[in-house]
Amino acid sequence: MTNIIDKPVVPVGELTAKDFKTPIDVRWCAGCGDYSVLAQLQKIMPTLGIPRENFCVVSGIGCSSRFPYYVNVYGFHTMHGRALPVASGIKIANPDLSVWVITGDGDGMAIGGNHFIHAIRRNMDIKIMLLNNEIYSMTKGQYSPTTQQYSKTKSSPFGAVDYPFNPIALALGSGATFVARSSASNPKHLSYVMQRAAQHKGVSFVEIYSNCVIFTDGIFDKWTDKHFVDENAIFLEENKPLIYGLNRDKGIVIDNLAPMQVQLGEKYSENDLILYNEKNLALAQMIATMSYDNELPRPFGVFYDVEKPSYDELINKQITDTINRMGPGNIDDLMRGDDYWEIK
Amino acid sequence: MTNIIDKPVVPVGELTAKDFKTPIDVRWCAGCGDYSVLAQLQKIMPTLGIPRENFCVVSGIGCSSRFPYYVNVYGFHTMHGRALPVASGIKIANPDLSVWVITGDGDGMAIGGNHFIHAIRRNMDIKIMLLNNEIYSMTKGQYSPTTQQYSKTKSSPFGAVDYPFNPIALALGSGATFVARSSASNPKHLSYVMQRAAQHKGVSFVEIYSNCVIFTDGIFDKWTDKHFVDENAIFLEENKPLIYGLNRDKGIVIDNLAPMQVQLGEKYSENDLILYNEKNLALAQMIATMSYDNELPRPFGVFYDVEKPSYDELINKQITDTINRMGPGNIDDLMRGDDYWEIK
Amino acid sequence: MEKRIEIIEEVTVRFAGDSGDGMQMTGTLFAKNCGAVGDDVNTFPDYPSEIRPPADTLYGVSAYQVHFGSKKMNTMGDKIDVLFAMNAASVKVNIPYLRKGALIIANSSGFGPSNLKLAKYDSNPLEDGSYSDFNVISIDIPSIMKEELKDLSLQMKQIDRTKNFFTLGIAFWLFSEPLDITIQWLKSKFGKKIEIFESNVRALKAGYRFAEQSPEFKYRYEVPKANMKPGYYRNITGNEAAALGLVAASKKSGLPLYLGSYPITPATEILHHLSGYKQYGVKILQAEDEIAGIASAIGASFAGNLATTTTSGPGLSLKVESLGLAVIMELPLVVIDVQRAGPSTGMPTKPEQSDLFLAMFGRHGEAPIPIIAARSANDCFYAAYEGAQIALKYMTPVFVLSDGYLAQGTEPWLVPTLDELPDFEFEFAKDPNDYKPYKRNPETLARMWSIPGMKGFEHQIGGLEKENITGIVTQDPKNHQLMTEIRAEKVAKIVQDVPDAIIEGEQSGDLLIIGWGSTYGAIKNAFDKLRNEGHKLSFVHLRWLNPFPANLGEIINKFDRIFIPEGNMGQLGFIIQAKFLRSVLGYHKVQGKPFTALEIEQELIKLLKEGK
Amino acid sequence: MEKRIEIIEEVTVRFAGDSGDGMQMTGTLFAKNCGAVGDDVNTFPDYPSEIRPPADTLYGVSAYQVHFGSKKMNTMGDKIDVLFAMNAASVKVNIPYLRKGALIIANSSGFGPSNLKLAKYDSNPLEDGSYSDFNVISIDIPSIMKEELKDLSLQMKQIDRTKNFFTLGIAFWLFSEPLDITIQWLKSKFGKKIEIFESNVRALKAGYRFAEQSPEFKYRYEVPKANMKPGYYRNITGNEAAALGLVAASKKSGLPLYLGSYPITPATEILHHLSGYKQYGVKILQAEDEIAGIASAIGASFAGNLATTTTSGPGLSLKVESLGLAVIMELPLVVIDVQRAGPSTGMPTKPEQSDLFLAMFGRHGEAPIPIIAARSANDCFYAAYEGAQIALKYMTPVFVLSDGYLAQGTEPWLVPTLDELPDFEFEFAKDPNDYKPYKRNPETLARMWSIPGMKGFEHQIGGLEKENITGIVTQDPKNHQLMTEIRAEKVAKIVQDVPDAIIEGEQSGDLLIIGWGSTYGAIKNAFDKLRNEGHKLSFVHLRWLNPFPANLGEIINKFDRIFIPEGNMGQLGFIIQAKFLRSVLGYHKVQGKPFTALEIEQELIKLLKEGK
Ligand SMILES: Cc1ncc(C[n+]2csc(CCOP(=O)(O)OP(=O)(O)O)c2C)c(N)n1
Ligand SMILES: Cc1ncc(C[n+]2csc(CCOP(=O)(O)OP(=O)(O)O)c2C)c(N)n1
Ligand code: SF4
Ligand code: SF4
Ligand SMILES: [Mg+2]
Ligand SMILES: [Mg+2]
Repeated sequence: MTNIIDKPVVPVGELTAKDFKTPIDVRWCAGCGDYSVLAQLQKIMPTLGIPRENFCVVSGIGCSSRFPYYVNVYGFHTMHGRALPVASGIKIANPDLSVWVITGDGDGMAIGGNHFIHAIRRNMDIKIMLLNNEIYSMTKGQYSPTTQQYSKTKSSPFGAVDYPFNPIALALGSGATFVARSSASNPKHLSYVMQRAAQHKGVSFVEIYSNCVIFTDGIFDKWTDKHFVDENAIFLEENKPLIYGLNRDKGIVIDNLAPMQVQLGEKYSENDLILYNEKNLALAQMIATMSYDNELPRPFGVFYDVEKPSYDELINKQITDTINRMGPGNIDDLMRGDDYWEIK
Repeated sequence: MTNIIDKPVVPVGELTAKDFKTPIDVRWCAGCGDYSVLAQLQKIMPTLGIPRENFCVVSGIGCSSRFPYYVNVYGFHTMHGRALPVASGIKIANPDLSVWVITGDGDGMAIGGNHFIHAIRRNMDIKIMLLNNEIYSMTKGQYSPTTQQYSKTKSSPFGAVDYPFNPIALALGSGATFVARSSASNPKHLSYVMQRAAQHKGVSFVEIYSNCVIFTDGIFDKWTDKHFVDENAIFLEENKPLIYGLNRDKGIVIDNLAPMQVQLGEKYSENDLILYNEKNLALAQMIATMSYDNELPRPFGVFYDVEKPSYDELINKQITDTINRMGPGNIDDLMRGDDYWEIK
Repeated sequence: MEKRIEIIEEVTVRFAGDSGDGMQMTGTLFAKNCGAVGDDVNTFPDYPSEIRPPADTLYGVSAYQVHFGSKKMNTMGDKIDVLFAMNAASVKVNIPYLRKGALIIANSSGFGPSNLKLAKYDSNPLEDGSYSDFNVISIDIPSIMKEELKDLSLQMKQIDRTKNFFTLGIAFWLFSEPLDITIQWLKSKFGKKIEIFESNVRALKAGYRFAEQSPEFKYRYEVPKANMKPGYYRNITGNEAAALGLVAASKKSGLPLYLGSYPITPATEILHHLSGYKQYGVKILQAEDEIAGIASAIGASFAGNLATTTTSGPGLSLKVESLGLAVIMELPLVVIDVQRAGPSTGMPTKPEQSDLFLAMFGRHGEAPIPIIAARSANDCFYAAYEGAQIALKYMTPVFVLSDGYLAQGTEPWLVPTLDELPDFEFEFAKDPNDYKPYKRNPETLARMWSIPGMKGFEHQIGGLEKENITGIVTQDPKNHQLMTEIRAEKVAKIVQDVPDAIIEGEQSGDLLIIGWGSTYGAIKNAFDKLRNEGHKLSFVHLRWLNPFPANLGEIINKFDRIFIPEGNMGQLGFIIQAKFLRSVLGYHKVQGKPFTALEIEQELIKLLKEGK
Repeated sequence: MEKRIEIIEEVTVRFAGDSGDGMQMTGTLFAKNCGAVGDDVNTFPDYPSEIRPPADTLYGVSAYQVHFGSKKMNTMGDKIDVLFAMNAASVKVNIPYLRKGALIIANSSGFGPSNLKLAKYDSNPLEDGSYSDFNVISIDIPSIMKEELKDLSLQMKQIDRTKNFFTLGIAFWLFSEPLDITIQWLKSKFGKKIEIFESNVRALKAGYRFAEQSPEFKYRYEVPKANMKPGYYRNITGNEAAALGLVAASKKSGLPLYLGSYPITPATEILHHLSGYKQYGVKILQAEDEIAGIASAIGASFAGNLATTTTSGPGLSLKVESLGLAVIMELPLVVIDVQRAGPSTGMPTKPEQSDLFLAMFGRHGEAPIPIIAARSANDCFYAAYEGAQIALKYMTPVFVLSDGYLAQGTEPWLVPTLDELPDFEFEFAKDPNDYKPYKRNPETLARMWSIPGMKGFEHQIGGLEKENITGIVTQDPKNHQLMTEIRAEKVAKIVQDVPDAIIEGEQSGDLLIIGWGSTYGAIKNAFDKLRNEGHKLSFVHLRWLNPFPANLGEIINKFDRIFIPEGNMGQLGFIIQAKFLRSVLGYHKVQGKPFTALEIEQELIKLLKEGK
């Protein structure tokens, strides 16, 4: 397709994280989890072999959605909930761009929920980083669609009766091709997951636990704090058994089509454990339910990763194919149409 | 909670389907699948032990959404995509009502997608009948979010590149408590499924294949026509093996966490087949993938049915509990607040 | 038998039948023929809102009206002169629109007992004198065709299907038109389906022959050629014209065309047409809703495409928030609104002009957007094209207003070539060192545009208020005032690209008619008629509604009375009153139908009688 | 040492410090004290838009302004007379708003090297003469408190936290106010946390004592009591008042209150407050977005609740389509819009009055909606209540406009009892045989209301145009015209419930000021001042913007010039021009700040000088 921008052939290897910082002061609260996500993105970007001017960071509205102001690439801070359609337009308009959407649990799952499921359904080649703090922070603390039931927040002084989404399950149910979870408080893991997301061609969805020190401080500690992480979290790795515990003495088996926790030792050995398979949808779905309504450890890592052509690719290919087959259209012919006549 | 309507104590047993018909001419095309759904609803309603005036049928916009005009209960034909929030307001306002939402694949899954996932997440006690014809019929034939990829429609003369939703999977991913599929061309099964939906307390989602004779005539034949149904469809029944085929000689086993079709006889017998379990989420999710991107038969019936309190119930209970605990509020005290003073 | 030939200046013909009778195609072919023989033509399809209503019912009637003649037609015609009717229902529903003495050519096979019952006739109106106000010629078309086609061994159903070409044959005879263009068309369309081709050609000829031979046809008409400018013509609907206007703009500007849209009556055909233009590089996202449609277009605009979104009332209501973003981002965007009767779902297939307020005022905060309104089907092409020019030149969203009448009606269009179309004025930033996202062109106040992929121009902007020039987020009080004023001034400056309004008729005096959008045709015809009769009258038609042409105030002040007929409750009138402090006489039709020239004429006569 | 006592009529005090310094609480307590001793008080909080910005930065300053005195205050005060400042940054950002000669009471411990650096001061302004335009008293509060609290063995951080009560003690001394109300409050709040209670009480007293003893405090002030009507009072923000207005309406009407809402600044507190009112049966859906919020409210209204939705600009933009549904359904609905600076995300925490156009005109199709605008924080209660009355009486959605200034500012409210509030007029249908959903009350044109659960009243209606009386879907042209006219007439008829506008000042003459919404206070103060100085002026403040009071046209025609200051680019002015064909002089402030009385005064003086 015609693209008014010539593809640049600049080497990008010399850039570093610093080149991806803007001179603007970052205005999140001290200790906010979002800082960590920002740092990781700035570190990853120069390593991807993509010229800086080909990056586009798009966000909605929320604390997390202030993100684009801090990344020195093309940045677009759009409307509450609408980052994904805006990003879709950008990506379709110019498929050469690497388009990142930064969103929150409110922005992405409440008002933006429809765009979320549809961008995923279309396998739009966009990297979605959902900074989940289980609260609407920007508006000072109302419960969100990921807030745990009965939480007391500014808008639920008696406890919220809403059941939360499980974002991983929702993404899988929408037809996702790449789904992962990480945490701002585990920068190494976060960096790994974000790189995997970047490498995936098609829609990548990463749920990132990002602690809000003001409104939901500590809610993720159970799974992310160094004192608990080993016992309460489990890290998914391709082709590795689902093993966890401070002493790596616990594991997950699939029993009666549901994940079950087992103690390694007498009855079970590592060989009984399920080997993780990033291409098995049912497995991903089962693992996604872990620690929601049950006492299992919470999974982190890549749940699912399969390839299929992305919307932007297909739509642009349909155009190119048609032009290759039928030639570029002659606009004068099109305007005149088939059913014209001449007056002399 | 205060409710301005006294609960009626009328016996409703004498009413019949006829009492649920309005005098308005039904204006769907001759042969439209929607007629069958209408007939089943009109038949079921008088059997549910609910006074007629306590039914509310709510719809969005589309051919299918004309539904409320034909059912002689309280009917509300709202906006495109917004039937669910309107219905939610109705149900929260008056939890005694039996609220039915009739929607289409466009109304419910395109513009109404966000309300769909959120009504399901909240387990709002609403019966959602999604009349899927894989097209926007009312606007004369554009592809919808359930249209199969590469279909040629008015808005995709070169074939639609969008991947379709699997509505069952989406509902399960959103946290559904009742999910089923039936077809307008199988009235008996449809009636059964709709009754099950009516009995479920909480959100009930039923995907109903409804043939559009004008724009997508025959698309469901492969699974619903009497010549193919036995070979290509499989009917889920609680605690029964997943068996199908004209000679009931085929079945489904779970192999490597994926459904697999087997021939009964030498290698496999009925005992090897999985017994359906409406309470197993993972099983429901796996079965939901059948005949999407694979050669398995398409499942019909109740995929999933579990109980948990509904939003309308919880929110009204929170009010009642508070009043029981703290007494009904005194509005004069509330207005004056704690920090008042008196000027004499 | 020798037939009398009458020369007539114009005539309104309506083809009506059941939804399955092919009346839309018949009308379309007839209209094309009229155009091709050199007349001006204006048409309007009128079909049921149900997709396929039960056969032969009153609400199942489908019709196509053709108004043609030797001068500019402007409207679809007020009253029907000749009605071709395939069944009883199709006469019944059209009676209110028939001129007294009109000719009804009725297919008598459509007046059987069941047809009559469904049409709610107690006895056969062809026989009981019900139609005595009209001239009726009743013909049993299927029996004639059965005879004609007996060698082809067709089923009765297939024979029945040829009714419409038989009818067309009669019509061509009646208006002394040739058959060859239609035969040619049948060949290109059905050439390979020999049976269909053959039976329809025979039907066409049989109809022609029948009329020639039947003693019931005493007159035939000749419509002299209209004075059409030489060139290539085609009949075109407003929606197709709009689609072509956008593609032409894309080619001329060199920017790929992007459409983010969601189907909605009566705008959907724009999406349909553009979906077919893959060869022209048109990129489309049929979005999940109207919000995603426009939001994605804003994204595409940010990324440098010529971005557009198309919709009708309910969809426009959903785009309101995004329009505000486009305004504060100062990004080019063409928004086509094909108006229909509201409020809410209203009457979805019926036209109205009641979205003007929404286009003008429908944003939170101060967010002015320019508005151009097409005045005819053809003008939808030019309005869309011009909308794109202004959007790019001024870096702003632009409204193009059409309505259900223009969208579906047709008129002959003197097809331009791309070369003849005006050039685009806009540019991308060139020097990274000189670049600031809100640095402006002093003439247009357009901000500098750079797009992702351009090295050295990386910037971060969004929906928060930003500092002029740098684009950096700020809540500085004076800056917000400044930016608000700049955004308003920028839209006001577009006046330099808006042609002065032209007064038709008296250049000053008593009564000035102001029209906008699709009222053009009806006003123009009424106006011409009354002027020809010697009345003193003046007429200004507005295409640009925001900003108004620079000379509008001056013009208004030359007249004692201002009269604005519009398809709403007086929206333009309100705006004119506010801007020019002049009392406006309104004539407000909200009936889901366009004005007829007759209605305007009668209202004008009343006003002229009343005097000031 | 004997201190001089000065009697003053009014004073503006501002408490400013870092976000963590508790200035909001300090200001609130001070304001309450002022009210409780019999003064009128008007306050405004002013905090950063970041949740917790870095300490001691310029953009991290949080402040609370209190304007109090012995007459009606009306505004938050134009210029600051006394500034209590906890750190360097909090003086710096407030300097532009200080009256010349203002008293600054500065906590010197907030002027250390790092404070100065973050505040971008090169040297210490307390020492280098930077503040020579002002009277500065600088106090090292933490050292004093360290001494005071040494027996409690607190950490320095805890000691530092008592600064604000020390400051409050000074303030009470300075304005000759008692301490007991605040001590009482501390007891009820921290009675059980003995350490906090004790340290804060001591701080309060220490501050008081310090001022009394320090020679630097030469004056103290006495503000005579205002002439307040007897009764119970409280300070209340506009948002809390609106929430209470809705609950009161629910109780008085007997209909359960339903809120469908989505959080958005600055409207969210209405949702917060209502979420706490479970004892009052308030049902809430915190919806997934604004569309679901209003759509669910329409559902709740259909089902017979008193339905409401609350939002601000961007949210209102999203509700546009649903508003059209509410109009055509003719269902009661209260829509509260707390306006903020737009367009788009704009400046979310800053007030503006720029949604009037959207409220008035923002629907596709013809869909008029009544609009009432609150003029003060208290009035938000009455506007919400009145909105509910009209919604139910006329079966219509109603807009209640507030803005970020009213929403967050406070003033003392003479709390009414439910008994004193006016009754509701509406009823449900009674006789099923007589029932038709669009049968109307001839006086109000309200349609008959029946709700699910009522036996015998089952009906099916929706967003399509429907026949008058029966409510059956129809596309009949005349009926659509009729229904469109009825919907307009119904809104027009509300005028019978709108009190006549009252002219303050001259009853006719030269210059009429028209205000609406939150401009009331600033206009009123400027107006009173100039009138007292002998100028001839007149003032009408509009609460009802649609319909206007019946006598507004008549009033306008009594004056030569009309002047409308508004927090937008002239939206009310535009509407007044259109309706009354009178040229309007505007004064348009869009700076994210309310008008000051001074600004209005200066503009008025200019106008008075210019003459007609
Ligand atoms: C249309 C609209 N509705 C509501 C808002 C108010 N709003 C801004 S951010 C936000 C919630 C953000 O929550 P989340 O996405 O979780 O971000 P966080 O602040 O928690 O990072 C809301 C409700 C808005 N700006 N626009
Ligand atoms: C806001 C809005 N957008 C678009 C439309 C146009 N519209 C009406 S029905 C419909 C699609 C309906 O599709 P579906 O729900 O599948 O119903 P079906 O007609 O196929 O039964 C659309 C796009 C509308 N009425 N309102
Ligand atoms: S309020 Fe919470 S989410 Fe927002 S910046 Fe502060 S810590 Fe981060
Ligand atoms: S168009 Fe299709 S969906 Fe609509 S009524 Fe006809 S058959 Fe049914
Ligand atoms: Mg959040
Ligand atoms: Mg459909």
